[in-house]
Amino acid sequence: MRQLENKLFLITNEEISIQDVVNKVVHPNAGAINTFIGTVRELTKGKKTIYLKYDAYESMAEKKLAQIGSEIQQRWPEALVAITHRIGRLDITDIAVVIAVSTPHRADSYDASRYAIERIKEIVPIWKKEHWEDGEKWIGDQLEKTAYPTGKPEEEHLS
Amino acid sequence: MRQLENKLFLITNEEISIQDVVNKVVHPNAGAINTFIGTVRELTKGKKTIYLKYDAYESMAEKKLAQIGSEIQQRWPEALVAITHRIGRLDITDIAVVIAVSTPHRADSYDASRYAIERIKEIVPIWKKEHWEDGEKWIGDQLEKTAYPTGKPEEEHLS
Amino acid sequence: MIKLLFFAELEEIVGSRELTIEKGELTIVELKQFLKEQYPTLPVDRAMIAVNEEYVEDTNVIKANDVVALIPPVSGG
Amino acid sequence: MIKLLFFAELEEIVGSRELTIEKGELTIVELKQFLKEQYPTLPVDRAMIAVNEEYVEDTNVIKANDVVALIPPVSGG
Repeated sequence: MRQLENKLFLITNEEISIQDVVNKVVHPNAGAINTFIGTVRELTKGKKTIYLKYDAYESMAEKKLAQIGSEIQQRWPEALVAITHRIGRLDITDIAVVIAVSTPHRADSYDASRYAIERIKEIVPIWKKEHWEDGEKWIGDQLEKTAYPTGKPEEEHLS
Repeated sequence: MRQLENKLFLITNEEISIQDVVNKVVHPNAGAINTFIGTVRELTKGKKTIYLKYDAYESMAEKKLAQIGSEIQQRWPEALVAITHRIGRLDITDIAVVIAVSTPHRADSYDASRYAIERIKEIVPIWKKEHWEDGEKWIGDQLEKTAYPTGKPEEEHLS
Repeated sequence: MIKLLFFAELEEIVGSRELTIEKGELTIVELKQFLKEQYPTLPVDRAMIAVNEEYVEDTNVIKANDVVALIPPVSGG
Repeated sequence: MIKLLFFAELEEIVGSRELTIEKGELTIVELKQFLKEQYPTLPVDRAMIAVNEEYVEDTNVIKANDVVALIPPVSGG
Protein backbone atom coordinates (compact mmCIF):
# COMPACT_ATOMS: atom_id res chain seq x y z
CA MET A 1 0.00 0.00 0.00
CA ARG A 2 2.69 2.46 1.02
CA GLN A 3 4.27 2.23 -2.40
CA LEU A 4 1.02 2.99 -4.19
CA GLU A 5 0.27 5.97 -1.99
CA ASN A 6 3.65 7.47 -2.81
CA LYS A 7 2.90 7.63 -6.53
CA LEU A 8 2.58 11.19 -7.76
CA PHE A 9 -0.10 10.18 -10.26
CA LEU A 10 -2.50 7.67 -8.86
CA ILE A 11 -5.85 6.02 -9.59
CA THR A 12 -7.29 4.51 -6.43
CA ASN A 13 -10.36 2.77 -5.09
CA GLU A 14 -9.79 4.24 -1.64
CA GLU A 15 -10.87 7.49 -0.07
CA ILE A 16 -8.42 10.27 -0.95
CA SER A 17 -6.57 12.09 1.81
CA ILE A 18 -6.01 15.72 0.78
CA GLN A 19 -3.06 15.93 3.15
CA ASP A 20 -1.36 12.92 1.54
CA VAL A 21 -1.56 14.48 -1.93
CA VAL A 22 -0.35 17.85 -0.66
CA ASN A 23 2.58 16.21 1.16
CA LYS A 24 3.90 14.98 -2.17
CA VAL A 25 4.50 18.53 -3.42
CA VAL A 26 5.73 20.21 -0.22
CA HIS A 27 9.20 21.62 -0.87
CA PRO A 28 11.50 24.24 0.71
CA ASN A 29 11.35 26.30 -2.50
CA ALA A 30 7.55 26.24 -2.59
CA GLY A 31 5.78 29.23 -1.13
CA ALA A 32 2.43 28.36 -2.62
CA ILE A 33 0.43 25.18 -2.98
CA ASN A 34 -2.82 25.23 -4.88
CA THR A 35 -5.14 22.27 -4.63
CA PHE A 36 -8.21 21.49 -6.61
CA ILE A 37 -10.64 19.09 -5.01
CA GLY A 38 -13.45 17.74 -7.15
CA THR A 39 -16.42 16.62 -5.06
CA VAL A 40 -19.66 14.88 -6.00
CA ARG A 41 -22.37 17.49 -6.41
CA GLU A 42 -25.98 16.62 -5.74
CA LEU A 43 -27.60 18.72 -8.46
CA THR A 44 -26.52 18.83 -12.10
CA LYS A 45 -28.77 20.85 -14.38
CA GLY A 46 -31.62 20.49 -11.88
CA LYS A 47 -31.33 16.71 -11.73
CA LYS A 48 -30.64 15.04 -8.37
CA THR A 49 -27.73 12.62 -8.26
CA ILE A 50 -27.97 9.74 -5.76
CA TYR A 51 -24.42 8.55 -6.29
CA LEU A 52 -21.75 8.31 -8.99
CA LYS A 53 -19.64 5.48 -10.23
CA TYR A 54 -16.28 6.24 -11.74
CA ASP A 55 -14.45 3.80 -13.95
CA ALA A 56 -11.04 4.17 -15.58
CA TYR A 57 -8.56 2.58 -17.94
CA GLU A 58 -6.32 2.60 -14.92
CA SER A 59 -2.84 2.04 -16.33
CA MET A 60 -3.36 4.52 -19.15
CA ALA A 61 -5.07 7.02 -16.84
CA GLU A 62 -2.01 7.10 -14.58
CA LYS A 63 0.20 7.60 -17.64
CA LYS A 64 -1.96 10.48 -18.84
CA LEU A 65 -1.93 12.08 -15.40
CA ALA A 66 1.86 11.84 -15.48
CA GLN A 67 1.83 13.41 -18.94
CA ILE A 68 -0.14 16.34 -17.54
CA GLY A 69 2.53 16.62 -14.85
CA SER A 70 5.19 16.80 -17.56
CA GLU A 71 3.26 19.38 -19.54
CA ILE A 72 3.02 21.51 -16.40
CA GLN A 73 6.72 21.23 -15.70
CA GLN A 74 7.46 22.36 -19.24
CA ARG A 75 5.32 25.46 -18.78
CA TRP A 76 6.15 26.10 -15.10
CA PRO A 77 9.59 24.51 -14.58
CA GLU A 78 9.61 24.99 -10.81
CA ALA A 79 6.19 23.39 -10.28
CA LEU A 80 5.73 20.10 -8.44
CA VAL A 81 2.52 18.23 -9.24
CA ALA A 82 0.61 15.33 -7.68
CA ILE A 83 -2.80 14.07 -8.75
CA THR A 84 -4.96 11.30 -7.27
CA HIS A 85 -8.27 10.28 -8.83
CA ARG A 86 -10.66 7.93 -7.11
CA ILE A 87 -12.79 5.35 -8.92
CA GLY A 88 -15.68 3.15 -7.80
CA ARG A 89 -18.84 4.30 -6.07
CA LEU A 90 -18.85 7.85 -4.68
CA ASP A 91 -21.61 9.48 -2.69
CA ILE A 92 -22.59 13.15 -2.56
CA THR A 93 -19.70 15.32 -1.21
CA ASP A 94 -17.16 12.51 -1.63
CA ILE A 95 -13.85 13.54 -3.16
CA ALA A 96 -13.29 12.29 -6.73
CA VAL A 97 -10.00 14.02 -7.49
CA VAL A 98 -7.29 15.96 -5.70
CA ILE A 99 -4.73 18.00 -7.64
CA ALA A 100 -1.87 19.61 -5.73
CA VAL A 101 0.62 21.97 -7.37
CA SER A 102 3.41 23.74 -5.54
CA THR A 103 5.38 26.65 -6.99
CA PRO A 104 7.65 29.32 -5.53
CA HIS A 105 5.04 32.05 -6.14
CA ARG A 106 1.27 31.92 -5.92
CA ALA A 107 0.13 33.00 -9.39
CA ASP A 108 1.79 29.99 -11.02
CA SER A 109 0.23 27.57 -8.54
CA TYR A 110 -3.25 28.73 -9.55
CA ASP A 111 -2.54 28.66 -13.27
CA ALA A 112 -0.87 25.25 -13.24
CA SER A 113 -3.59 23.71 -11.07
CA ARG A 114 -6.26 25.04 -13.42
CA TYR A 115 -4.34 23.69 -16.38
CA ALA A 116 -4.29 20.25 -14.73
CA ILE A 117 -8.04 19.96 -14.20
CA GLU A 118 -8.82 21.15 -17.74
CA ARG A 119 -6.41 18.60 -19.19
CA ILE A 120 -7.84 15.82 -17.01
CA LYS A 121 -11.21 16.52 -18.57
CA GLU A 122 -9.66 16.31 -22.04
CA ILE A 123 -7.28 13.37 -22.08
CA VAL A 124 -7.46 11.12 -19.00
CA PRO A 125 -9.49 7.94 -19.61
CA ILE A 126 -11.85 8.15 -16.64
CA TRP A 127 -15.63 8.04 -16.90
CA LYS A 128 -18.43 8.73 -14.51
CA LYS A 129 -21.89 7.25 -14.47
CA GLU A 130 -24.55 9.30 -12.76
CA HIS A 131 -27.19 7.40 -10.85
CA TRP A 132 -30.50 9.17 -10.34
CA GLU A 133 -33.71 8.00 -8.72
CA ASP A 134 -35.16 7.22 -12.14
CA GLY A 135 -32.17 6.01 -14.08
CA GLU A 136 -28.47 6.12 -14.77
CA LYS A 137 -26.20 7.33 -17.54
CA TRP A 138 -22.56 7.38 -18.50
CA ILE A 139 -21.49 10.98 -18.64
CA GLY A 140 -19.30 11.77 -21.58
CA ASP A 141 -22.10 10.54 -23.80
CA GLN A 142 -23.30 14.13 -23.78
CA LEU A 143 -24.55 15.98 -26.82
CA GLU A 144 -22.34 18.98 -26.15
CA LYS A 145 -19.23 16.82 -26.32
CA THR A 146 -17.47 16.87 -29.63
CA ALA A 147 -16.50 13.77 -31.50
CA TYR A 148 -12.84 13.07 -32.13
CA PRO A 149 -12.72 12.50 -35.89
CA THR A 150 -8.94 12.20 -35.91
CA GLY A 151 -9.07 9.72 -33.04
CA LYS A 152 -6.80 11.99 -31.02
CA PRO A 153 -7.61 14.94 -28.76
CA GLU A 154 -5.73 18.10 -29.59
CA GLU A 155 -4.09 20.16 -26.90
CA GLU A 156 -6.29 23.15 -26.42
CA HIS A 157 -5.99 26.46 -24.67
CA LEU A 158 -8.03 26.82 -21.53
CA SER A 159 -11.35 28.44 -22.17
CA MET B 1 -10.87 24.41 21.46
CA ARG B 2 -13.57 22.81 19.36
CA GLN B 3 -15.46 26.08 19.18
CA LEU B 4 -12.43 27.97 17.88
CA GLU B 5 -11.69 25.36 15.25
CA ASN B 6 -15.20 25.69 13.90
CA LYS B 7 -14.78 29.36 13.09
CA LEU B 8 -14.79 29.99 9.34
CA PHE B 9 -12.24 32.81 9.73
CA LEU B 10 -9.58 31.99 12.24
CA ILE B 11 -6.21 33.20 13.50
CA THR B 12 -4.45 30.42 15.39
CA ASN B 13 -1.17 29.60 17.09
CA GLU B 14 -1.58 25.93 16.24
CA GLU B 15 -0.57 23.92 13.20
CA ILE B 16 -3.26 24.16 10.52
CA SER B 17 -5.03 21.03 9.31
CA ILE B 18 -5.89 21.41 5.63
CA GLN B 19 -8.66 18.86 6.02
CA ASP B 20 -10.28 20.83 8.84
CA VAL B 21 -10.42 23.98 6.74
CA VAL B 22 -11.75 22.11 3.71
CA ASN B 23 -14.42 20.40 5.82
CA LYS B 24 -15.93 23.80 6.61
CA VAL B 25 -16.83 24.39 2.94
CA VAL B 26 -17.92 20.90 1.90
CA HIS B 27 -21.52 21.08 0.67
CA PRO B 28 -23.87 18.96 -1.48
CA ASN B 29 -24.09 21.78 -4.03
CA ALA B 30 -20.31 22.13 -4.27
CA GLY B 31 -18.62 20.31 -7.12
CA ALA B 32 -15.32 22.13 -6.76
CA ILE B 33 -13.16 23.13 -3.83
CA ASN B 34 -10.08 25.21 -4.45
CA THR B 35 -7.58 25.60 -1.66
CA PHE B 36 -4.61 27.88 -1.44
CA ILE B 37 -1.92 26.87 1.01
CA GLY B 38 0.80 29.35 1.80
CA THR B 39 3.98 27.68 3.00
CA VAL B 40 7.24 29.08 4.33
CA ARG B 41 9.75 29.24 1.49
CA GLU B 42 13.44 28.96 2.19
CA LEU B 43 14.72 31.39 -0.44
CA THR B 44 13.39 34.89 -1.04
CA LYS B 45 15.35 36.95 -3.55
CA GLY B 46 18.35 34.71 -3.00
CA LYS B 47 18.33 35.18 0.76
CA LYS B 48 17.98 32.11 2.99
CA THR B 49 15.26 32.22 5.61
CA ILE B 50 15.85 30.24 8.83
CA TYR B 51 12.35 30.74 10.18
CA LEU B 52 9.52 33.26 10.17
CA LYS B 53 7.50 34.82 12.92
CA TYR B 54 3.97 35.94 12.17
CA ASP B 55 2.14 38.41 14.35
CA ALA B 56 -1.40 39.74 13.99
CA TYR B 57 -3.94 42.14 15.37
CA GLU B 58 -5.96 39.03 16.01
CA SER B 59 -9.48 40.28 16.59
CA MET B 60 -9.34 42.68 13.66
CA ALA B 61 -7.63 40.11 11.43
CA GLU B 62 -10.50 37.68 11.94
CA LYS B 63 -12.97 40.45 11.12
CA LYS B 64 -11.09 41.31 7.94
CA LEU B 65 -10.94 37.66 6.90
CA ALA B 66 -14.71 37.53 7.42
CA GLN B 67 -15.04 40.68 5.31
CA ILE B 68 -13.17 38.94 2.51
CA GLY B 69 -15.63 36.08 2.86
CA SER B 70 -18.51 38.55 2.46
CA GLU B 71 -16.88 40.19 -0.54
CA ILE B 72 -16.55 36.77 -2.17
CA GLN B 73 -20.17 35.89 -1.51
CA GLN B 74 -21.24 39.15 -3.12
CA ARG B 75 -19.26 38.32 -6.25
CA TRP B 76 -19.85 34.56 -6.23
CA PRO B 77 -23.13 34.07 -4.34
CA GLU B 78 -22.89 30.28 -4.20
CA ALA B 79 -19.35 30.24 -2.81
CA LEU B 80 -18.54 28.99 0.69
CA VAL B 81 -15.29 30.30 2.17
CA ALA B 82 -13.08 29.37 5.13
CA ILE B 83 -9.68 30.83 5.95
CA THR B 84 -7.25 29.98 8.74
CA HIS B 85 -4.01 31.89 9.25
CA ARG B 86 -1.35 30.76 11.67
CA ILE B 87 0.79 33.11 13.76
CA GLY B 88 3.88 32.56 15.88
CA ARG B 89 7.09 30.87 14.79
CA LEU B 90 6.98 28.93 11.52
CA ASP B 91 9.77 26.86 10.03
CA ILE B 92 10.52 26.18 6.38
CA THR B 93 7.62 24.32 4.66
CA ASP B 94 5.23 25.04 7.56
CA ILE B 95 1.77 26.15 6.52
CA ALA B 96 1.02 29.82 7.22
CA VAL B 97 -2.42 30.08 5.65
CA VAL B 98 -5.10 27.83 4.23
CA ILE B 99 -7.92 29.22 2.11
CA ALA B 100 -10.74 26.90 1.04
CA VAL B 101 -13.48 27.97 -1.36
CA SER B 102 -16.24 25.70 -2.61
CA THR B 103 -18.49 26.52 -5.55
CA PRO B 104 -20.82 24.50 -7.77
CA HIS B 105 -18.44 24.83 -10.75
CA ARG B 106 -14.67 24.89 -10.87
CA ALA B 107 -13.85 28.19 -12.57
CA ASP B 108 -15.44 30.18 -9.75
CA SER B 109 -13.55 28.24 -7.08
CA TYR B 110 -10.24 29.26 -8.65
CA ASP B 111 -11.23 32.90 -9.12
CA ALA B 112 -12.66 33.30 -5.63
CA SER B 113 -9.67 31.59 -3.99
CA ARG B 114 -7.29 33.87 -5.86
CA TYR B 115 -9.35 36.88 -4.86
CA ALA B 116 -9.06 35.82 -1.20
CA ILE B 117 -5.26 35.58 -1.13
CA GLU B 118 -4.84 38.91 -2.91
CA ARG B 119 -7.19 40.62 -0.46
CA ILE B 120 -5.42 39.02 2.51
CA LYS B 121 -2.24 40.67 1.32
CA GLU B 122 -4.03 44.01 1.10
CA ILE B 123 -6.22 44.37 4.17
CA VAL B 124 -5.66 41.72 6.86
CA PRO B 125 -3.48 42.96 9.75
CA ILE B 126 -0.92 40.17 9.84
CA TRP B 127 2.82 40.68 9.62
CA LYS B 128 5.74 38.40 9.11
CA LYS B 129 9.29 38.82 10.34
CA GLU B 130 11.94 36.99 8.40
CA HIS B 131 14.85 35.58 10.37
CA TRP B 132 18.07 34.99 8.45
CA GLU B 133 21.45 33.81 9.63
CA ASP B 134 22.67 37.40 9.74
CA GLY B 135 19.62 39.30 10.85
CA GLU B 136 15.88 39.73 10.89
CA LYS B 137 13.34 42.11 9.43
CA TRP B 138 9.64 42.82 9.52
CA ILE B 139 8.34 42.31 6.02
CA GLY B 140 5.89 44.95 4.94
CA ASP B 141 8.62 47.46 5.59
CA GLN B 142 9.57 46.90 1.98
CA LEU B 143 10.46 49.64 -0.45
CA GLU B 144 8.10 48.36 -3.08
CA LYS B 145 5.17 48.73 -0.75
CA THR B 146 3.18 51.89 -1.20
CA ALA B 147 2.26 54.17 1.65
CA TYR B 148 -1.40 54.69 2.48
CA PRO B 149 -1.74 58.49 2.48
CA THR B 150 -5.50 58.29 3.01
CA GLY B 151 -5.00 55.89 5.89
CA LYS B 152 -7.24 53.36 4.13
CA PRO B 153 -6.45 50.73 1.55
CA GLU B 154 -8.59 50.87 -1.56
CA GLU B 155 -10.14 47.79 -3.04
CA GLU B 156 -8.08 46.98 -6.07
CA HIS B 157 -8.44 44.72 -9.04
CA LEU B 158 -6.20 41.70 -9.02
CA SER B 159 -3.02 42.31 -10.88
CA MET C 1 -4.12 -11.32 -32.60
CA ILE C 2 -5.16 -7.95 -31.29
CA LYS C 3 -6.61 -7.19 -27.88
CA LEU C 4 -9.49 -4.69 -27.82
CA LEU C 5 -10.65 -2.79 -24.73
CA PHE C 6 -14.03 -1.12 -24.31
CA PHE C 7 -15.00 1.28 -21.54
CA ALA C 8 -18.07 2.96 -20.10
CA GLU C 9 -21.06 2.85 -22.44
CA LEU C 10 -18.98 1.05 -25.06
CA GLU C 11 -18.34 -1.78 -22.62
CA GLU C 12 -22.07 -2.03 -21.95
CA ILE C 13 -22.92 -2.16 -25.66
CA VAL C 14 -20.26 -4.76 -26.47
CA GLY C 15 -21.08 -6.67 -23.29
CA SER C 16 -17.44 -7.10 -22.38
CA ARG C 17 -14.48 -4.94 -21.42
CA GLU C 18 -11.99 -7.06 -23.34
CA LEU C 19 -12.12 -8.86 -26.67
CA THR C 20 -9.46 -10.57 -28.73
CA ILE C 21 -9.71 -10.54 -32.51
CA GLU C 22 -7.76 -12.68 -34.93
CA LYS C 23 -6.32 -9.98 -37.16
CA GLY C 24 -2.86 -9.12 -38.33
CA GLU C 25 -1.86 -5.59 -39.27
CA LEU C 26 -4.69 -3.18 -39.92
CA THR C 27 -5.19 0.55 -39.77
CA ILE C 28 -7.38 2.32 -37.25
CA VAL C 29 -9.77 3.13 -40.09
CA GLU C 30 -10.02 -0.55 -40.97
CA LEU C 31 -10.53 -1.51 -37.33
CA LYS C 32 -13.32 1.05 -36.98
CA GLN C 33 -15.00 -0.32 -40.09
CA PHE C 34 -14.78 -3.84 -38.67
CA LEU C 35 -16.28 -2.73 -35.33
CA LYS C 36 -19.14 -0.89 -37.04
CA GLU C 37 -20.04 -4.06 -38.87
CA GLN C 38 -19.83 -6.21 -35.74
CA TYR C 39 -21.60 -3.72 -33.43
CA PRO C 40 -23.85 -1.46 -35.47
CA THR C 41 -24.97 0.47 -32.37
CA LEU C 42 -21.43 1.14 -31.15
CA PRO C 43 -20.62 4.91 -31.41
CA VAL C 44 -17.19 4.19 -32.88
CA ASP C 45 -16.67 7.62 -34.41
CA ARG C 46 -17.19 9.35 -31.12
CA ALA C 47 -14.39 7.36 -29.49
CA MET C 48 -10.72 8.17 -29.33
CA ILE C 49 -8.37 5.30 -30.04
CA ALA C 50 -5.40 4.37 -27.88
CA VAL C 51 -2.83 1.81 -28.94
CA ASN C 52 -0.70 0.50 -26.10
CA GLU C 53 -2.00 3.32 -23.88
CA GLU C 54 -1.20 6.19 -26.24
CA TYR C 55 -3.70 8.07 -28.37
CA VAL C 56 -3.16 7.54 -32.09
CA GLU C 57 -4.33 8.97 -35.39
CA ASP C 58 -6.71 7.14 -37.71
CA THR C 59 -3.88 6.47 -40.11
CA ASN C 60 -1.86 4.50 -37.57
CA VAL C 61 -1.29 0.84 -38.18
CA ILE C 62 -2.13 -1.71 -35.51
CA LYS C 63 0.25 -4.64 -35.25
CA ALA C 64 -0.12 -8.11 -33.79
CA ASN C 65 -0.24 -8.16 -29.98
CA ASP C 66 -1.11 -4.48 -29.73
CA VAL C 67 -3.67 -3.48 -27.11
CA VAL C 68 -6.24 -1.19 -28.70
CA ALA C 69 -8.64 0.76 -26.48
CA LEU C 70 -11.76 2.62 -27.58
CA ILE C 71 -11.97 5.67 -25.35
CA PRO C 72 -15.37 7.37 -25.30
CA PRO C 73 -15.44 11.06 -24.34
CA VAL C 74 -13.92 11.20 -20.84
CA SER C 75 -15.69 12.60 -17.79
CA GLY C 76 -13.21 12.43 -14.92
CA GLY C 77 -12.39 15.24 -12.55
CA MET D 1 -8.64 58.54 27.09
CA ILE D 2 -7.70 56.77 23.88
CA LYS D 3 -6.04 53.39 23.57
CA LEU D 4 -3.32 53.11 20.90
CA LEU D 5 -2.06 49.85 19.42
CA PHE D 6 1.23 49.36 17.60
CA PHE D 7 2.25 46.30 15.58
CA ALA D 8 5.32 44.82 13.94
CA GLU D 9 8.13 47.35 13.47
CA LEU D 10 5.96 50.09 14.99
CA GLU D 11 5.67 48.08 18.19
CA GLU D 12 9.44 47.71 18.28
CA ILE D 13 10.03 51.44 17.75
CA VAL D 14 7.49 52.50 20.38
CA GLY D 15 8.67 49.75 22.71
CA SER D 16 5.15 48.66 23.53
CA ARG D 17 2.13 47.18 21.78
CA GLU D 18 -0.35 49.26 23.75
CA LEU D 19 -0.36 52.85 24.99
CA THR D 20 -3.07 54.98 26.55
CA ILE D 21 -3.11 58.71 25.90
CA GLU D 22 -5.10 61.32 27.78
CA LYS D 23 -6.87 62.98 24.88
CA GLY D 24 -10.48 63.73 24.10
CA GLU D 25 -11.74 64.03 20.55
CA LEU D 26 -9.15 64.47 17.86
CA THR D 27 -8.83 63.74 14.16
CA ILE D 28 -6.57 61.11 12.66
CA VAL D 29 -4.46 63.93 11.23
CA GLU D 30 -4.04 65.38 14.70
CA LEU D 31 -3.20 62.00 16.17
CA LYS D 32 -0.56 61.43 13.52
CA GLN D 33 0.97 64.81 14.24
CA PHE D 34 1.06 63.98 17.95
CA LEU D 35 2.74 60.62 17.28
CA LYS D 36 5.35 62.17 14.99
CA GLU D 37 6.31 64.56 17.75
CA GLN D 38 6.46 61.84 20.38
CA TYR D 39 8.25 59.27 18.18
CA PRO D 40 10.20 61.05 15.45
CA THR D 41 11.42 57.75 13.95
CA LEU D 42 7.94 56.20 13.73
CA PRO D 43 6.88 55.81 10.05
CA VAL D 44 3.40 57.14 10.78
CA ASP D 45 2.55 58.07 7.20
CA ARG D 46 3.20 54.57 5.97
CA ALA D 47 0.67 53.12 8.40
CA MET D 48 -3.02 52.58 7.89
CA ILE D 49 -5.23 53.58 10.78
CA ALA D 50 -7.97 51.42 12.25
CA VAL D 51 -10.45 52.71 14.82
CA ASN D 52 -12.28 49.99 16.72
CA GLU D 53 -11.01 47.44 14.19
CA GLU D 54 -12.16 49.23 11.05
CA TYR D 55 -9.93 51.18 8.67
CA VAL D 56 -10.71 54.90 8.65
CA GLU D 57 -9.90 57.98 6.62
CA ASP D 58 -7.59 60.71 7.87
CA THR D 59 -10.53 63.04 8.36
CA ASN D 60 -12.23 60.71 10.85
CA VAL D 61 -12.63 61.87 14.43
CA ILE D 62 -11.43 59.71 17.30
CA LYS D 63 -13.59 59.79 20.39
CA ALA D 64 -12.92 58.92 24.01
CA ASN D 65 -12.50 55.18 24.66
CA ASP D 66 -11.82 54.41 21.01
CA VAL D 67 -9.14 51.85 20.25
CA VAL D 68 -6.84 53.17 17.55
CA ALA D 69 -4.41 50.85 15.79
CA LEU D 70 -1.50 51.83 13.57
CA ILE D 71 -1.32 49.17 10.88
CA PRO D 72 1.96 49.06 8.98
CA PRO D 73 1.86 47.51 5.49
CA VAL D 74 0.61 43.96 6.03
CA SER D 75 2.51 40.83 5.01
CA GLY D 76 0.29 37.88 5.80
CA GLY D 77 -0.49 35.02 3.47
